[in-house]
Amino acid sequence: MEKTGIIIVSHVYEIAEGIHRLIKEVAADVDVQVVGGVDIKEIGTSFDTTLAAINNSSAKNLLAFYDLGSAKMNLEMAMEMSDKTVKIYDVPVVEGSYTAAALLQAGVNQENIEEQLEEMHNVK
Amino acid sequence: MEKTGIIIVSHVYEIAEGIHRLIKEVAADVDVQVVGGVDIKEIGTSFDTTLAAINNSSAKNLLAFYDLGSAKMNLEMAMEMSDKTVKIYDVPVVEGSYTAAALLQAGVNQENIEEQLEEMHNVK
Amino acid sequence: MNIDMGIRWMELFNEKIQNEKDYLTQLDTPIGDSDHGNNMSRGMAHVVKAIEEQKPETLNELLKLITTNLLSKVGGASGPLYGSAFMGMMKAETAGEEWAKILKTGLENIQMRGKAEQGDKTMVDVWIAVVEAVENGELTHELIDEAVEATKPLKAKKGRASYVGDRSIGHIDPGAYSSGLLFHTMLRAEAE
Amino acid sequence: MNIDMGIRWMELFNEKIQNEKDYLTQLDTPIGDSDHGNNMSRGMAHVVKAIEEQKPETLNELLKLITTNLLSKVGGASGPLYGSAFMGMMKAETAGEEWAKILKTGLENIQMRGKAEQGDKTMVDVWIAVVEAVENGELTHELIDEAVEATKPLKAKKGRASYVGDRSIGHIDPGAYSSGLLFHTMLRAEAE
Ligand SMILES: Nc1ncnc2c1ncn2[C@@H]1O[C@H](COP(=O)(O)OP(=O)(O)O)[C@@H](O)[C@H]1O
Ligand SMILES: Nc1ncnc2c1ncn2[C@@H]1O[C@H](COP(=O)(O)OP(=O)(O)O)[C@@H](O)[C@H]1O
Ligand SMILES: [Mg+2]
Ligand SMILES: [Mg+2]
Ligand SMILES: [Mg+2]
Ligand SMILES: [Mg+2]
Repeated sequence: MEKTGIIIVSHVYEIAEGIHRLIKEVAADVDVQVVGGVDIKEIGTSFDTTLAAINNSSAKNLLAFYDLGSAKMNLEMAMEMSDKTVKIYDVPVVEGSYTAAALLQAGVNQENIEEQLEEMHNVK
Repeated sequence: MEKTGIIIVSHVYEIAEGIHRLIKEVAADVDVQVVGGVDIKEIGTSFDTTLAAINNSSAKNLLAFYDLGSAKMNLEMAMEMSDKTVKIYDVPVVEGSYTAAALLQAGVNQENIEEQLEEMHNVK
Repeated sequence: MNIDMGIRWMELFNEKIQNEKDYLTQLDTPIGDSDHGNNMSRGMAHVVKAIEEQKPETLNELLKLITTNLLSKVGGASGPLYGSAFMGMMKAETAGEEWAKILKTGLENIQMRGKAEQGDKTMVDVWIAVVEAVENGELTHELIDEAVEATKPLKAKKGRASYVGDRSIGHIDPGAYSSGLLFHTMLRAEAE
Repeated sequence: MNIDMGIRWMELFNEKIQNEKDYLTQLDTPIGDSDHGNNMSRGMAHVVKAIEEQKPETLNELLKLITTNLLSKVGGASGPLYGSAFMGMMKAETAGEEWAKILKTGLENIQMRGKAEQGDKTMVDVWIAVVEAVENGELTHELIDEAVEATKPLKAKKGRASYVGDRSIGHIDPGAYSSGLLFHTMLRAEAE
């Protein structure tokens, strides 16, 4: 099986860093890449930092989470430019990525993770 | 009409601070109180910092958001100890509090805000 | 139960928690966030420190002190849950209830706060078994161990462990284990 | 359109963006996050700087440079949207299409990326009106202003403005306004 990792794109530096800390507690062995803000101070997202995070992951297969719509657009563009498999989930950024990470750490496969995420769907 | 504010309780200091920054951008005039972590370093939540945040708000009526279940328990205990009206919403912490704040800033009343939040329900 | 016994109970419980801190954290790793040892250790260190500093003179004062310290210092779900338990116990003690009824009120408050039922693989499973045994005057160390062990085959329905669904099966619940320590040391304090 | 006209277009657009930065931010306040002025100002400052430094020699090189700078520097939703527009335009230019068709491809790419339809109160509303007018050789400053103004009574269905629902009614969409500036300056560059 291909290694699966997680990428999180938030508009705010602190949100991304905080989710990273929260997730690492329950998923120490999962590769989690985060991008937050245009930079440490400016709120927003950008295409190139998103692409860099995708490429930076040790995983070939990525589950992607985001906070607001424009982060999703950058994720979409970045995944079109990358040769990794990236799937974007329209679920709550904190709760969704936490759930996915906990399940990945527990060795659950992507299909079953998606079933769990499905219940969270329809919030975006 | 009573002044309505927002309180957000997260397990992580950075998540709380980050959401605060994100929200302030769209809701400069809304009183937003955040509590993140047991302290700046330790992940978790606690009853007394939650109660302090409720009391610290200039608003008498509060819409409350949280990330994981134990934060909700502390919110519940704190609201029982406070004489303010606090209502907890089981919606995504980032997306839900952002939506509520944007609507409060736009002058929308609580009932209509709840209709919007209702669509995000069922993720917790 | 009385004030001296109660203080001794907390000393013994604290000792156990500090000694088994790493094991509690280990239990909280496959099905949680690896902090139950730290959480309980931090909370109980504050409880014994507060006992030394404030020297409670009645059981009620002691229960109140335990409540406030666990609520503000534990940090995890176990904080508001143990806090609610001792708050309920304090109120039942104020009302002049017997110890069995006091413990039962503690359990009720845990369930009111956390909404867990028997079999949800939480501390509630241990509390239910213990309260029933105390009511019948049958509480033993073996019974406590069995109640803790019984959480192992269950699938978690509440708390962080519920996020991993089926993968929670086969592991002892950390909060059940720390509640086990609470009742083991209660028995010991009563016996001394 | 050619390379000199294109560079002039970007200089004029940048001037307008920097001059109207505060107004763009003001438009983004009641229905957004008050950053559209900053976003476009930052993005366009990088575009003109890159033009000076890299001295593009073909229209295609210019369109590519605009694309990459807007994508990485704008920061808001308008970044990937204008970025997608210019990326589409670049590809259509490579394919040897006419200017009207090039602009139309830009519009299609905005819609592919952002999923907005006509009437959703976004920059798309202005692009649709402009593309149609260019196809018919009827683009005027008045037509652009009307298309921008026409976003005012609409309820936003996409982007941050959609969060405030009905409260978005009665305000000009900031992205529609900045697209208006883009096309006003295009007309001017073509006229010079
Ligand atoms: N809703 C609940 N009802 C009862 N007990 C719960 C509930 N949620 C969690 N618990 C108990 O709390 C324990 C975890 O405590 P701890 O690790 O300190 O908190 P956290 O899960 O927030 O990190 C679990 O093992 C379980 O026994
Ligand atoms: N999905 C979309 N499709 C088309 N245009 C959009 C979309 N989302 C946002 N926009 C445009 O982007 C503008 C906002 O840009 P900006 O303020 O820079 O980004 P943000 O909203 O991320 O802060 C809106 O006024 C609107 O014209
Ligand atoms: Mg834990
Ligand atoms: Mg914890
Ligand atoms: Mg904006
Ligand atoms: Mg923005």
